[in-house]
Amino acid sequence: MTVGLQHYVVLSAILFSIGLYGTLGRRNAIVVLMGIELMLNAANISLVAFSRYLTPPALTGQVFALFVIVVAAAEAAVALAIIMTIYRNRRTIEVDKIDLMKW
Amino acid sequence: MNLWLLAPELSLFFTAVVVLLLGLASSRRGIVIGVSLLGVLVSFVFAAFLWSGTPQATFNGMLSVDQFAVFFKFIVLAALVLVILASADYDYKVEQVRAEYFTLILISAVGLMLLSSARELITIYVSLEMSSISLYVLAGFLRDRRSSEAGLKYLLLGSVASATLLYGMSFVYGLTGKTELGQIASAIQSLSLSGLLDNPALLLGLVLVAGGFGFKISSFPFQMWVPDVYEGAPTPITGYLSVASKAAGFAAVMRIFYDAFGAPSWLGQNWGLLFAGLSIATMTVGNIVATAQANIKRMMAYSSIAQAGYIMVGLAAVSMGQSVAPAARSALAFFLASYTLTNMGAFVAIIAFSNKTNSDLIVDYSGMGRRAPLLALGLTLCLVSLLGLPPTAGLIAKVYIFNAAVQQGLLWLVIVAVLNTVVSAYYYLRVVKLMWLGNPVSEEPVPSSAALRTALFLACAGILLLGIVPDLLVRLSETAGHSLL
Amino acid sequence: MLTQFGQIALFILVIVLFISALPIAAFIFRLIGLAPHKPTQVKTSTYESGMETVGKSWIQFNVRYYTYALIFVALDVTAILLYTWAVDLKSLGAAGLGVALVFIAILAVGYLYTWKKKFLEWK
Amino acid sequence: MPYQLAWFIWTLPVFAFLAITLVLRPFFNHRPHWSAYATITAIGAAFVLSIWALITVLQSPDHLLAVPRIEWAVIDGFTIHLGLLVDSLTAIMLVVVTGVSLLVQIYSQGYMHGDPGYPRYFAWMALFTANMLGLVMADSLLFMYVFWEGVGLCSYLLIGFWFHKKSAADAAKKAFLVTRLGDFGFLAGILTLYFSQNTFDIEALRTAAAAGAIAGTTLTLAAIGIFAGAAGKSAQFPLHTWLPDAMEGPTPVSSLIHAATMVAAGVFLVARMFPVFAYSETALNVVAGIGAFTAIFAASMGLVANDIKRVMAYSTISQLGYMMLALGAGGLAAYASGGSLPIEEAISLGVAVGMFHLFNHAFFKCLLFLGCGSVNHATGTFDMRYMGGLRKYMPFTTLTFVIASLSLAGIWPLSGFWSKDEILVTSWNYIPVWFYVALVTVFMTAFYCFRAVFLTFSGEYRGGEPGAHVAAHSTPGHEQSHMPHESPRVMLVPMGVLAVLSIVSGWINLSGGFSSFLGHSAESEGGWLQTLFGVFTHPLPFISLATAAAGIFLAFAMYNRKWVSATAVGRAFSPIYKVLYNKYWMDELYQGILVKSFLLNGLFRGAQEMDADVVDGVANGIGNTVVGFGKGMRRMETGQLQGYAVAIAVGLVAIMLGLYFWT
Repeated sequence: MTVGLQHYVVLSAILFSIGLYGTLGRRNAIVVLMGIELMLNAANISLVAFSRYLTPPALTGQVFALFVIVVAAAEAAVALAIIMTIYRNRRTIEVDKIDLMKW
Repeated sequence: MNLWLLAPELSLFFTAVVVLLLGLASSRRGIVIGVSLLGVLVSFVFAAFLWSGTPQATFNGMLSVDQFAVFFKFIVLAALVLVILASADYDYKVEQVRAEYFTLILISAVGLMLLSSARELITIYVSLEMSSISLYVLAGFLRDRRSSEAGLKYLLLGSVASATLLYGMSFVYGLTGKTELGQIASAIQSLSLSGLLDNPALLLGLVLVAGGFGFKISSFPFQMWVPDVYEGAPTPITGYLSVASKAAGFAAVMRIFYDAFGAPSWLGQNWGLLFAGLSIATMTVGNIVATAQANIKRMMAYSSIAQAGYIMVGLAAVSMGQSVAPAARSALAFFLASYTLTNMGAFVAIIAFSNKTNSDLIVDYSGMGRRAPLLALGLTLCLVSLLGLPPTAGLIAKVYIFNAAVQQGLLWLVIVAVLNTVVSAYYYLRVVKLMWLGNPVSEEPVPSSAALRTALFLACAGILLLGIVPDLLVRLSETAGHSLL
Repeated sequence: MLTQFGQIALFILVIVLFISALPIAAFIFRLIGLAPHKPTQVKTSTYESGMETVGKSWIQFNVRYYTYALIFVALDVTAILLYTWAVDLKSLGAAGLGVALVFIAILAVGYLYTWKKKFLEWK
Repeated sequence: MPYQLAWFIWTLPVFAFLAITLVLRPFFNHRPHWSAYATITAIGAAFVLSIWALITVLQSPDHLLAVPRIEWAVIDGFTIHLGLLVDSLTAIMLVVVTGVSLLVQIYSQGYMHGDPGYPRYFAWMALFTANMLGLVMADSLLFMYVFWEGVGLCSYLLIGFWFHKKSAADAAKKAFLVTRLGDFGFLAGILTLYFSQNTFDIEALRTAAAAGAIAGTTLTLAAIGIFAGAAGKSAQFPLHTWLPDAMEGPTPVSSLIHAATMVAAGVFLVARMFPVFAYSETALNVVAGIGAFTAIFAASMGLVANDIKRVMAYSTISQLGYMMLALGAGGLAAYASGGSLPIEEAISLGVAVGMFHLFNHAFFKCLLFLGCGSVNHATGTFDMRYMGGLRKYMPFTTLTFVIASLSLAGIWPLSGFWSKDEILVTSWNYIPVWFYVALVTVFMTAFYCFRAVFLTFSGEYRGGEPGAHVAAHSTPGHEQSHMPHESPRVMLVPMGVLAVLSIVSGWINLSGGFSSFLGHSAESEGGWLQTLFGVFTHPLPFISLATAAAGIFLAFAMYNRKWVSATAVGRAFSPIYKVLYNKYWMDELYQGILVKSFLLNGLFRGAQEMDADVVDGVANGIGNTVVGFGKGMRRMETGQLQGYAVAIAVGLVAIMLGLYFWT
């Protein structure tokens, strides 16, 4: 069995699903954030795979992935900072407890 | 690679860096605001030069500098001026970190300006995130319970949306092998599909991209973050979110869905139908829930959802006919320009009121007509314009966009939109009535700073000017609508 | 058409299966006795086969670690973008160098900011 | 003079409004009178210009003032013109509106003296006048609708002028909601016409209707839609409930807006779009039927009201019904005559008759309200049970009030007689069934207005009612004296002018001048003096005069006989012993009559209350339903971040499935 594009796409789909599950199902804000990072990385995998298999000489997809990595890091930094403020304010980072504003 | 074509963004970014460094050197408020406004002015002058140029693509087709993009740059810059003025009096709440605050606003504006001219997937994604990440921080800037909650909600949901968008983009890239919108369009056409179902992966990619932008423009069912974030965020940022970020989002949607994905006409009609359906849901949800709100920021949040619904009427009209209609694009541009002035004006007035009363409850606006007649008059004008009554820009904008839709055979959509407008009268006029006919909570007058007054005056003058002599802007938006590269 | 539809169907199927598989598997395992649930005191202790911890594991780290880490991540990851320049150094030439310098200058502004704000000092 | 001057007719009051709100009120609040001067000057200038416009229109051969249009906005081929349509109809309305408005503003200086909202009052009055003038001058339905809503807004603001009174605020809300129901119809009518003809231009639509380009169901639907708007604004059944409550506003407001001008806008609208109505028999029947029914229905309610302003309000509704009846009957002439009368003739007949009554009604009804205001100024109440005997204290007010009442009752040779007579003749000729209804209404009208006259001005003063209906204005300077007194001259002069007009305004049609100006060439019967007396060559005027006289006499007998008994002993229908029971007896008798009237008119009163519930119920019900939905749907916003994320995910899947199944 040779590993081909299909496998990478399925891998990325699985990763995306795990990330989505983490985002929707877990209560800890940090874990939710990790879920989002997984989703971004799933996109990265599929970008790189498409770039490698479909447009071999051009590196567009891989460059795209680099940008995504940078953006994800920035996002994570900001997210951690905001989660810290939340923790300072109310001593919890359970996302289902953070519902001061509703309706 | 002509850097002049990027001059508005570059100068604004440079201003942002200067403001950040200034903040390290001095902590005088006037300097920071003055430099920011100067930077906006310089950027505006550059953009004005670009307006008279011929539409062209630059940076290997990554950015297109056409009148359509420049028009949205004007909108972002106008919102920027108003938000900077509005923050001048608000920042007693953000005392220590003033320079950072303005830097972030400027950087997010750079992102939005880039987004309005981006025509390549990587550029779109990066400029989108450039503005979003700055806005995440700004939404949580006050660091109290509400603001930080707004920041967290905006960030987590925004990241989910952008991850979705990105995943969709990866599929589009995988199917076409291109990231540049024009090339994607020709690649999709060369697939010679006869329907969307011929290629489900494409369907998946396109819908995910639509979801990502649906979040940005607060379309149903991606609108749920809006009320919470708008309520918690610092009020100038709420105003900024509701206009600039939405305007640039619509510009990007226009490019992506009608440049890249609109090519076979059946595909364009699919989008038209999708946006028409979402438009109805969006405006109905926005208007109906707005009637039940007690907090004015939250009411304005639902109002802005409803307005997004009206704008999507224009979006639907663009491709419902046999060919793409530039008229609908012009209408959309005009509507966003008028909406920017109007909504920012309303938020400026809300800031002025809450500075004194420290409350955003609608009941506390009772009798404001007596406590602060000019502010109340300004807010009344803005609300009347949002409702779309004469003699305001809002009326022209609605007539413009609905007319475009009717000409594309979307009469049913326009009828729904008009009925929605009627519902919206309930909550807009409720505030107006309370301000002028209600009993004041106290007789104490509400003072407001010169900056807030200037901002409100600018917004109201713009609203009236566009309402009375709309031809000025109609010409510009027609040029913009026809120039799309 | 069918093959492509097959791909997407497979894809969606995988998503659904995977999301549901984990909790269902755990549940089934417990049900059929593959994973018997017989806790003892030793089993439930935090370090079943290691040293007992002394004090609470939820100690608070100094917030300085956190700011350091964030600054490190931000600057470090951003530097990846220089990689794209490095790959094609020759053909990009002087213009590429100029762009890279501007990029580094912007990073330097960020560095200057953190320095000036005393985030780099340990107090 | 250049025709562009016509623009200033409606923009001058706008400038007055802006000057007051932006300059006078913020900076010269210690000089409240300046705002009154600003409004009066602007409206006075507009009045002069209106006279000029009228003369110009009269002189021009096609009765049209050709004002060049302004191209306001071109939105991809869809041009919005700003233009004025100044024809004979408009010219008459301009003179009426500016003239009456000018007199009311002058009067208001006295009535509103010392009110804390003085500048605000004049600002809104100026804005109202501007909108009303814009409404009559607009050359496109779109702009007419804009001004239409504008006058509605001003009316709302002015009804709720004393907003600290709950009843005033409620009345304002009710007026706003109920007229809004009619406006939906109006908007639907406008849109129907627009989608049929692709234009909002009134002249073009009139031509299209006359040429048969709009026909059949479309025409009928458009006409009925427009009539719904007119019925809302002109308080026609079943949308009339707001007008009596609207009397909570200051009396000059009631006089100008809710009697003379704004409520007549509905009639004007129907007249303006009459070609659209005239080609649909159904629509004409609706107009005439609703008009006639409203006339008698409102008059019957007027019989039992105690509040003098409410009596006048019911009277206004009833008279507006007359005007609608006139329009409808005139239009139906073409159908009733079996084709011998061309439809164009019928159109001009209906418009001429209806507008003539509108013209006369504006003066005498305005005067009646100003009289009410004057009485209120003196006694502090609107309740007729606490008035009486004011003849002695306010002779001038009494005189003018009686003149106006005679005119309203249709007594020869006052103005009301002429226009009412024409309506009766028209309905007799073409729809006799409504003629009898109209005739009964004549009787009721004469009765209730003289009931008011006798209760208010004759007999002994019953002392006013402290506190209950006292207008919110307090008069510094002169204390509320125990005995009523005549109003200041600034109030009396406008009343005098209106009294003269109430007598003579009807005479301008004696030689058919008014009608032919509106395009209806009535057969001339010689000079005006000849017509003035020659009218009695027909039997009909005798019938109507006799009916009116009977009504007046009944009122006299019922409400005045105490006074007669006191002075002229031995009157047949007033037993002598009752005189001995002096004034207490009066009150008891009054109670007795009230109870009797109440029983007699219980049906009408019940009808009034029922439809107040139903109509208001619908208006409020729609609002409450929306808010109820809103309250339910806001629960979807749980505040749970992950709930929102789930919505995003589910939404994406739904969109995907939707596209999947759709395509």
